[in-house]
Amino acid sequence: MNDRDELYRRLFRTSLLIRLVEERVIELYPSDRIQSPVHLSIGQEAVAVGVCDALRADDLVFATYRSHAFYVAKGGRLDAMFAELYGRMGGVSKGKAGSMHLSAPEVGLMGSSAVVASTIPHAVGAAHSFKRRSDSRIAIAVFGDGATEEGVYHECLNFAALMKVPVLFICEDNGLAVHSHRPVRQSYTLQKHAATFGIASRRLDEGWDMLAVREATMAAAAKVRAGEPFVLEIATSRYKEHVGTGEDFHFGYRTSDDTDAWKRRDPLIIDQQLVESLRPELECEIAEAVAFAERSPSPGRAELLTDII
Amino acid sequence: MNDRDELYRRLFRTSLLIRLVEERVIELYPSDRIQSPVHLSIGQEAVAVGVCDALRADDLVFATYRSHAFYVAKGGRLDAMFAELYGRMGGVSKGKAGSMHLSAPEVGLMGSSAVVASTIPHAVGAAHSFKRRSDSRIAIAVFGDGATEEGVYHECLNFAALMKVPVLFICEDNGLAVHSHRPVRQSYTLQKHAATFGIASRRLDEGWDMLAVREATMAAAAKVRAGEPFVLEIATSRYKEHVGTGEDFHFGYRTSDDTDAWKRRDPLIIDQQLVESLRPELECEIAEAVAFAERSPSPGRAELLTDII
Amino acid sequence: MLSYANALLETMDGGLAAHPNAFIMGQGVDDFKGIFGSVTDLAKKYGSQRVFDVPLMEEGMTGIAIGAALVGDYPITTHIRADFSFLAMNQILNLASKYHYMFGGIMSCPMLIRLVVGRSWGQGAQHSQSPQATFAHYPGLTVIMPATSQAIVDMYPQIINRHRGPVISIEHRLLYNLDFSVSDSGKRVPLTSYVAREGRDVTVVATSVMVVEALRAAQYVQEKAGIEAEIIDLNSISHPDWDLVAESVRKTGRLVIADTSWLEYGVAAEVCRQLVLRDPGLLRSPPSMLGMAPAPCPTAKSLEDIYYPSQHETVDAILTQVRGVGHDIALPTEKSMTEGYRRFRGPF
Amino acid sequence: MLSYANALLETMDGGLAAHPNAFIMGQGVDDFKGIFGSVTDLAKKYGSQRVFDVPLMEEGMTGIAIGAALVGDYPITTHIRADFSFLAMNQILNLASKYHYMFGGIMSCPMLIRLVVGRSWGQGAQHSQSPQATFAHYPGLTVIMPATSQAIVDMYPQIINRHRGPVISIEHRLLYNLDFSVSDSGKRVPLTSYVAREGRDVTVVATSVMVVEALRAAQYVQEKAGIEAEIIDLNSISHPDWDLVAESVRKTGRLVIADTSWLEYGVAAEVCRQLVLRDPGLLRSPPSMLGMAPAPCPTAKSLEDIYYPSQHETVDAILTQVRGVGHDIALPTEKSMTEGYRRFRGPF
Ligand SMILES: Cc1ncc(C[n+]2csc(CCOP(=O)(O)OP(=O)(O)O)c2C)c(N)n1
Ligand SMILES: Cc1ncc(C[n+]2csc(CCOP(=O)(O)OP(=O)(O)O)c2C)c(N)n1
Ligand SMILES: [Mg+2]
Ligand SMILES: [Mg+2]
Repeated sequence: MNDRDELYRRLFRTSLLIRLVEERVIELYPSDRIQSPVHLSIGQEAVAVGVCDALRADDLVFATYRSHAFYVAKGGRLDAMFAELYGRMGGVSKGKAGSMHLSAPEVGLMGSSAVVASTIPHAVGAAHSFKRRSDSRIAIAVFGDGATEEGVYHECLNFAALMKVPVLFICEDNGLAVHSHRPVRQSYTLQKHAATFGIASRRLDEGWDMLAVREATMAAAAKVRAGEPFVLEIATSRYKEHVGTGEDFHFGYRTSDDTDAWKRRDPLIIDQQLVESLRPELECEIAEAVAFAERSPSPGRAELLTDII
Repeated sequence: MNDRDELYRRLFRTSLLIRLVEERVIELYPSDRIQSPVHLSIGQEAVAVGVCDALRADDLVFATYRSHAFYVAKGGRLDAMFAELYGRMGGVSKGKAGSMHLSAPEVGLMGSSAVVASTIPHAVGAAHSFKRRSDSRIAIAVFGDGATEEGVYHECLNFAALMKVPVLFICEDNGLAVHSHRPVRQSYTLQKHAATFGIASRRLDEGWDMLAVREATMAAAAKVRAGEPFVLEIATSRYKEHVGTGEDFHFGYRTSDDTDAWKRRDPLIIDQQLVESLRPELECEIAEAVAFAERSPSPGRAELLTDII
Repeated sequence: MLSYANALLETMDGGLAAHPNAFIMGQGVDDFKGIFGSVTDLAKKYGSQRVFDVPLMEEGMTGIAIGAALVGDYPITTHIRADFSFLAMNQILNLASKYHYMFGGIMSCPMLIRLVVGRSWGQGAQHSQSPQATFAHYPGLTVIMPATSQAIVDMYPQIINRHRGPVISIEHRLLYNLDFSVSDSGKRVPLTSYVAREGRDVTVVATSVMVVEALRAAQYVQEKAGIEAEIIDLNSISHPDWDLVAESVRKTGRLVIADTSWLEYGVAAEVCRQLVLRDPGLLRSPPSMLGMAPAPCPTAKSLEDIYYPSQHETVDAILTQVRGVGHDIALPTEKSMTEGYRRFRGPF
Repeated sequence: MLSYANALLETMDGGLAAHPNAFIMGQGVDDFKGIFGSVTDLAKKYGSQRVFDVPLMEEGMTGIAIGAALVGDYPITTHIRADFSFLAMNQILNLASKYHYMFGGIMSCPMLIRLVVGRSWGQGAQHSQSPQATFAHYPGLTVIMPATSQAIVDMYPQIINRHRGPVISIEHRLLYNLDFSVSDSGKRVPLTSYVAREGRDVTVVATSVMVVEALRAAQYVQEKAGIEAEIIDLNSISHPDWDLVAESVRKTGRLVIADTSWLEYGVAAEVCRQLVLRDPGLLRSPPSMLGMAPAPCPTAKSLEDIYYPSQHETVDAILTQVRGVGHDIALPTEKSMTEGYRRFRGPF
């Protein structure tokens, strides 16, 4: 196996892990063991995997409520994740965070927020600190296409450009904000918009392609590490409903055509052989994580008022 | 006297009126009869005058704390203005508003806010209503260069472009936000930025030239009335300190060179003959307004809790 | 019987029908979920000029609403979680609430801002806040918390038809699916407080979903202990009928306050202030107070259940007020208030 | 003697000197006005990496501060008027206040947000707000209102050195130019309340500039009527020493509350809640309450003067508590509190 194959296999493995994790979430959901809203990344895995693989392990990612994929891709522990989704003491945040607020600071996932666009300035601030401290790390703001409509995005681009902040803006463009399509929400394109601030950018249409995402991110990250912000927009596709575990084509706001076209290129669907060869091992990992979550106790009254200040 | 001369004289007269009004404010200030912060437009008069003269009388302007000039240019009553600055019952708002919040809805000045950028969405909202009601009026958002840094400006441009809102964005670019120069605050230029939203724009460097401002505004307003937002950025120069009635060159953050260059082109300085021919009449108007203010009673306890809801 | 969601839909529909200048804007107002059913299909009925989706732009949207109101339109905006209104705080507190007074009465911003409070099924810290006290602190705003379909049917048309200032209505997500009987009497309750249940033994001042909870608890204590709780639905948070509250407390001498937010600097605090202002002797003993625990809202079910006051605790508070600590009346078996809404699992 | 502005400058300087990771950002922090003298020349001393101007971007700046805090820096941000912090409300309430708890203790945002409250000389509705109650309602925030140079010297180093969460410090513009004696004892008052003056006849619970006002009034009533007012500087709004307040009221039986904001849903309300929670019998009669009139702040001097509680009224409130309505002690001639600060005419 050559390097390229090995790389592909590694990325594929992580992508598949994410998909299987979320499929497990779907299976578990009707049992009410995960009692919280879940925003699945099924269809979007390649973005998280390609991006995180291109980063240094100690670079920091700031994410959104749709954060399972980035959590896993950045190397977060699976057992702590399932326990978190279950709302258990073994969870990353003892169950206080849940699906919308995964984090794994030990591997550089610095929080996820359920308020759209709200972690973008955090990445800018962290990166700005790195620069001030001559720390070679960079920070990555991950957000959806809808997040760019919020005023704070504009403020952040301006600041990052002015101060030459080593921050990488990653837009996961699934074309949707809940049920609203991008053209009814945006009169701009991200690249031209970034250019007005003097920020270099790239759009990658092949967001299903983990290797392409990885390469684009490596190139972008290199520029960022050299001392410039960068906007990388990656097209992707959300197979499931905005929140929850079902499909939503029957509601009429979109048809399955969009996702079907995507699925035809989705390695996790096309490359069934590789899927099947990896599946047993990954399912075993997941089963262990789920078992850990099941065993983990629920937080008790003592936790209610701890860690407030 | 031909049309052009007459037009020039009209614009000049209003500009001079504004300057004399503000110079009167400067004279009065040490007497403590105007007990509130004042943000003078001395040096910037041509913008307000050129813009307002180009509008229809029933078009609506939404302004900022630096609003004396737009108040006068739009046709607000002078006596009600001085009474307002004095905090008297005869004021536009019975003294509750003061210098930072002039308005004159009867002539289309729909409020001024002391929070930077905060009336920009008001203009968009009013214009959007006009469009919905097939009302041929347009709305004008007046703001400083600093205001464009606030996220809400981005939100407003996007919305205005998406919905084809008949709003005219007027940026009074005096190059300063309090004591901060534009380059340390902005990594973008307004025109390129507007273009990313598909919004047409123009920058006018000759902001001292009332006729040029008027023409640029007429052209812009025509486009807006036809159903498109437009950004018109007009360079100008603030002769006085940010707030207050003094000069501030001795503080070192700027030199008088910037304003000196401007003053050499300022019609109100160059055309002393016209100034002197108009002055007596205008000073008489102002004296009457001041006398009105002096006579006007202060609001009493009965006003304290009226008009809250 | 009319569900809370349908009461909203009816009054939104009625508002648009009666007022050509009324319009609704918010994220997703024209989608199939229709803000939890409260505006479903209105975009189809009234067109995209009157009911329209907006980008993510809470501050901008609120300012746009103000601008529309200033030229005579009646804007209705929505936030599917009250927490998102914090992005619009500048326009709400610095502009909308001030415009009428600041301009000496010559400007008005009649408008309705609808906020939905999230609770249960792991909404977590950022989808669960209930900012009534925050808004009610600022003069110029009218802040209401309709607790029933009747409250909506009574208040919304009146607000849209006649109220000249900005109104913040805080609706509770858990109420949306509940059915209430509604009388069509055409009576118009002013935007203030009212007695939701009469009683002589103890006064319960409650807001929003806690009114429903208090009514359940009142029924229980009546059946088990013959205690008659008087329940006051505060309803208006900015302009409650404090005399009504004080009279009730004067009668009963005992008080339970049940609010949907934190107690600290919250509704419970203002209730106490109003009472001691009138007469510190009104209360025979310290009141009981029910609200969110003094922490951000945890996501885990086990914590969420104890984070909010349960039916158990509501009943216990009433019993303790009347019979004292250590009363020996059995508490209801359902521990968590959310048990009463067991089926709530989204849609969000 | 140390002016409030100089106390701020000293502690800002000390914070930067002691902590290589501390930095200050805000609009105009590096200009010649230096946030009313509180950071003057620090940009020169520490360089533009440590003290820097930012564009107009309150929400963005606050988020940037959070990001810096998350990676171990100590950010200090400034707002020359508290009103502008409403543009950053989302980052403050939804993010900063929640991060530690929401992530189960593994994230921390130690940071200091400095807000300056404007008053007098026609600040008007949008430059005069004092949002302590708004912030203190939200768990996770520490909200303080230093009333003297001593409070700053005692608290700021402790906050910057040791406090692990976000702190909102609400400074009052009228205090900036006042001189206070400061003891260099090295004693560290915890972030809570303390007795600013002992007395047996009436308790005055005050915040910020109202502490200074209350001290003036206490002196007056002592001289004119031999009344000894006990004054409690609440100091911490989020974590006051309520037992201290209750003990004082138990001793005096009479209460005046003097706050810088509106009474409704404000500090006065929470004081009342805490007292009735402990014992409704603590108060012999209704307390007197001083705060802003329930309206946006008017600009006209004649209205502004009656909008805020005057020294006249503060004295009257104390006398009325002790001697009853209709006491016949002469009130001070200076009617308006702002007379005491007659020289305040900017700089803004
Ligand atoms: C400030 C804010 N406004 C509204 C919402 C409700 N909301 C949740 S997700 C979402 C859409 C976001 O779209 P996008 O940024 O593209 O992310 P995606 O969900 O597609 O990954 C909205 C409007 C929110 N969470 N926060
Ligand atoms: C939201 C907000 N932030 C900060 C301020 C303080 N402030 C008042 S004027 C000003 C500068 C605004 O500059 P610009 O928009 O260019 O207007 P100019 O004063 O130059 O006319 C600032 C920062 C404010 N009033 N509002
Ligand atoms: Mg999206
Ligand atoms: Mg400017």
